[in-house]
Amino acid sequence: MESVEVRLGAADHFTIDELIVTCISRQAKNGDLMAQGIATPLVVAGYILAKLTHAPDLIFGVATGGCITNSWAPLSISRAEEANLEKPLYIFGFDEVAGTLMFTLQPKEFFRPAQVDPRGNFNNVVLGDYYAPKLRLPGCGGIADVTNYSSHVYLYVPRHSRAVFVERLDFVSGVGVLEEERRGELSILSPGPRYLVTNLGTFDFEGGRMRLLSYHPGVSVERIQKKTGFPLAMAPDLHETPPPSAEEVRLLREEIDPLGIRELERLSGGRRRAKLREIIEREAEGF
Amino acid sequence: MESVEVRLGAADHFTIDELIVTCISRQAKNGDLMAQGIATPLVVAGYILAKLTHAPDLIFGVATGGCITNSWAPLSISRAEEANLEKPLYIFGFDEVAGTLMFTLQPKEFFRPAQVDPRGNFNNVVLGDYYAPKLRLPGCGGIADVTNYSSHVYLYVPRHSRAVFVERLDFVSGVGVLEEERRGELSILSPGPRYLVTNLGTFDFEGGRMRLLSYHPGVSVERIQKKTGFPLAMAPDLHETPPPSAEEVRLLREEIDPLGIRELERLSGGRRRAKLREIIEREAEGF
Amino acid sequence: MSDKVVTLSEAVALVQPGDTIALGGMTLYRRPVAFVRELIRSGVKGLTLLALTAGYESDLLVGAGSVKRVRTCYFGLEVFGLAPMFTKKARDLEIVEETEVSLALGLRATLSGIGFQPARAWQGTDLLKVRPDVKTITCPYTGEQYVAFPAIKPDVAVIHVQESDHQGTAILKGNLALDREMALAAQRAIITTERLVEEVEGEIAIFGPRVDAVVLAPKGAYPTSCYPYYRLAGQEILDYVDACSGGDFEEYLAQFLDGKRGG
Amino acid sequence: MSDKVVTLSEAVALVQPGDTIALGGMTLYRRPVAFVRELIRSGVKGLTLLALTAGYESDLLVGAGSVKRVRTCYFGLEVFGLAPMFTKKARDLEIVEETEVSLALGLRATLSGIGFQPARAWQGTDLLKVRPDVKTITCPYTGEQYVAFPAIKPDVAVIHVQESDHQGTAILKGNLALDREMALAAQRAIITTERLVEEVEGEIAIFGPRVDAVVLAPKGAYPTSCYPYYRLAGQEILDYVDACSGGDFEEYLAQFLDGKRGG
Repeated sequence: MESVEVRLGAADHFTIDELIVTCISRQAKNGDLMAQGIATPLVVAGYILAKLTHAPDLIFGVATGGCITNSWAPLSISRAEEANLEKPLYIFGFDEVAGTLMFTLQPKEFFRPAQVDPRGNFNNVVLGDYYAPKLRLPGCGGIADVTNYSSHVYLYVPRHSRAVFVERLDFVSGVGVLEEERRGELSILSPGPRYLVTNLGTFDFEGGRMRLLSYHPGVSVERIQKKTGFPLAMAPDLHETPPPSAEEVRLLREEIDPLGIRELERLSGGRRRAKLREIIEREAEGF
Repeated sequence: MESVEVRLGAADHFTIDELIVTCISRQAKNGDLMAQGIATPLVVAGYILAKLTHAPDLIFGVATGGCITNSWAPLSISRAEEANLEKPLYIFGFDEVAGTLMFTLQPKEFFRPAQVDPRGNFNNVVLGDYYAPKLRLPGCGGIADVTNYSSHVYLYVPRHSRAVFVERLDFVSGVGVLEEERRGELSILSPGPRYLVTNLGTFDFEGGRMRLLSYHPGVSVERIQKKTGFPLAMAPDLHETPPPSAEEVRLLREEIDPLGIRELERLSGGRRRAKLREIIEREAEGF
Repeated sequence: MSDKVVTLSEAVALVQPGDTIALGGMTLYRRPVAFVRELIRSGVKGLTLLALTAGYESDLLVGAGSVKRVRTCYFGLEVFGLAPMFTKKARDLEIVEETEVSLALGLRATLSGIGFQPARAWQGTDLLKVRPDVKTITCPYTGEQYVAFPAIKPDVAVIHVQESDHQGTAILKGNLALDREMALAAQRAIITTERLVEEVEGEIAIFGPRVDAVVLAPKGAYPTSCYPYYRLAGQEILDYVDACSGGDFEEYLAQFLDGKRGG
Repeated sequence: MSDKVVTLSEAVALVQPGDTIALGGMTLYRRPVAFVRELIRSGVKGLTLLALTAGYESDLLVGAGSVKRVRTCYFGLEVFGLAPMFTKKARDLEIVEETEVSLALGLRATLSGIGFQPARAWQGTDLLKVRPDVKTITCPYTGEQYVAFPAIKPDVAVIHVQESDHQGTAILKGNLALDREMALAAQRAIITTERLVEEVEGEIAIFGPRVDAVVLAPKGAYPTSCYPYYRLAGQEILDYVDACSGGDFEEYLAQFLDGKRGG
């Protein structure tokens, strides 16, 4: 039903960023508490899109500023903190967040892993050998804290590749679907990640193996498998990902993210720095 | 030196309540954080007296209202909460107080025990057998939590008697000076209570035995010993307790406690209820 | 979102016989007195009463025979003296000895999703003797022995607040006590409120999504205080103490249940 | 009371070689940048850098060679990408892997006066493999295994605040991070402040009696933000990233130390 309705008003043109944002948005149910980590513009855009469409009572737990809020402002690099702190419902310290609130409130959160294995375990710490890394990553924040108990772990990967989806992680910092035989020895409550969206399709980890739920418009199943470093399971009702509606695309472009900050997550190196400079200059002009 | 100065301006007339308050006041040093439990008007009066005399920068951690404040108001039964909350420095929950703040800030606190043993252990839980008590007391609040580690435990006993000072407690809920031989088995950091003031004299627990430091004016050492259920040690410089100054008595009567709420702690039964009714009626008249 | 506003009696129906019921506020400050009146009327029995400090309303509950077990670190009327019915019935009650730490950390253990919280508390006292259910634990770093305070999970929490919206998102003005923790740790959370608003102003203390019922109860804490709306009504507390001293608890209770006393 | 206001260089003198130094704020928000400038100038080496999340100022410290060991759960520049000098020098640094829980509960253990705090965290990950110093503990009630996070005791904490009085009693506006805990857990606490006032307005976050030095440092967090006084200066962060990408860290550092950059 939902996909039919969406298709009736589907956008003629949308970017892959906009499709990812839409997929993120659709995972939020009205009244949910959604956690925002740092440097995740696609996620922030997705949450706001949900609030402006099907989930008006969405509440946000935000790291930038450190508060819970139900208000929003257009995506910004230099003004994110003040937007969050303008009308907070609750200002928290990380003692409280890490100590009790994350377990008690169990927010939904989208994490962006650097590597994912077939069971949905993931890595944000290091590429290569831990003690002599090819690339040291920033670290896992609170991922290793919550993914062992949370029922609301979601993943997104803006650049789907065999470097991300690997048979064996270099380091496990996020917990996937636990093997039955390990349940006895470990006090893990989480069922593993609920959902994964990439630039190629959407997935889950039902049965303990990454499974393709839908392929994005114009993307073949073969291409997705080829870009994944291990065999994928296929959902019985495998289908094309419903595109964003025209209204969703309009909201994103005109109201939620007029500066195009969401695009940063798919850029790297010089192109990313150039886009950053452009955004910052426009923000400095008071956009 | 101090006692000489005090004597020069000593009050001609003072009550025993006023002397106890003055003794409490003298234990506060400028800049100290002083904790106020519930139903302790003598202590509140003592802290305010210190602030108005030698310790202007005193800070109060108060249970009634649940905050830290450096302001004060005259003693009141119906208005204590609003006086504390009028200008709080910090509003705390008891999760924070009991979990971290009490250990970290180590406030000075005066407790009022129902029973005290020679080593300064004390009881606020029950008189008689625990499971078939002669009198069930309200309970120990946080006394059993902090007295095992705090270096700033102070005691006061408004009615010194052999029923209070007993060789053996009916129940230990406050920790005194630990026996050397128990140090190994228990993780106790506190040196035991620093000081005790009663309506007869002042004491410490130096060397692990209750010791008379000073006898109040008009009270003989013999009377104090007779009212104590075990032999007292005597301080080498045993002396008369310096009386309050005329200014201290004036502050108490005119500014700190014009309604005489401090007297309640030495009354019981019908006399206490009559005094309470008088105070409440005067408060209702807007005094 | 769903409107959770119900009547007092609908809210009381969330309490089952034998439940552990946590009452917010402290001793004589912001206690859910109106709720307690309706709770006694409902005739529910065998309750475990959980409170940071228990006062007037708890003494009425005990006197009315609703309570089987008490878990608090202080049960009394502060400057008004001992809680008369608790003192009288103490031998017949099951008293689970608690302190500020055991209550605060017991709730925190639940909020952290684990079975205990360690603390430097209780050692050197007789509390462990009368709480044989409470275990000690050895620190893997210092080798010291700490007390491992067990998780506390109330069935119901009842918090009287100054302002709530229709979903139970509420603020507290001063005097937080253990109310935020009780509301989050309980299976069912009930908010009684002085004012019902569309949107609360100020920092929230109670998360609406975790609340089951909201009751508009102006003066719902009286004769205990509800800062800054009204003060502790010392006269009424004193009348209660006097009634009990004269052996007239049952008469006071009847008047209380009729709304002629304490509300 | 004693006036604790000193110069930046007097405050920096409280840092000894080899100290564990905790920096307040988060990544690019309210970081003690002015203090870090003076710290690098002082030439002190062998520091253990402790931060909830480490950003611009931490990357400068690492690039300048002041840091031997890093304890944080995130070291990067958020939307600006990897922290260039941390990324470059990672193999030569001793990295003590931390998470939000291990940092928050490690500080809490110190504030509680005990050796550890238990949590449902890290299990199922490789973190325990690279932190063999971290022990597990069995819950005496549930039999479950939890991680026992060891106490963290910084030698020095440096917190940049919006307003402080002369004794270090200070407020924080939003974004509490782990600043209150760092200031209380550290042996020595240093406050750098946008404004020095006789008496702070609002709820205090830092207890003056526990503070050792107060430094007036307007724009002391720039180019990181100090809400609500100034925003994150993205241009400057980007210039830093560009400089490092072009191999010009040393030149940027020289300009930074001269006050021509980042302040």
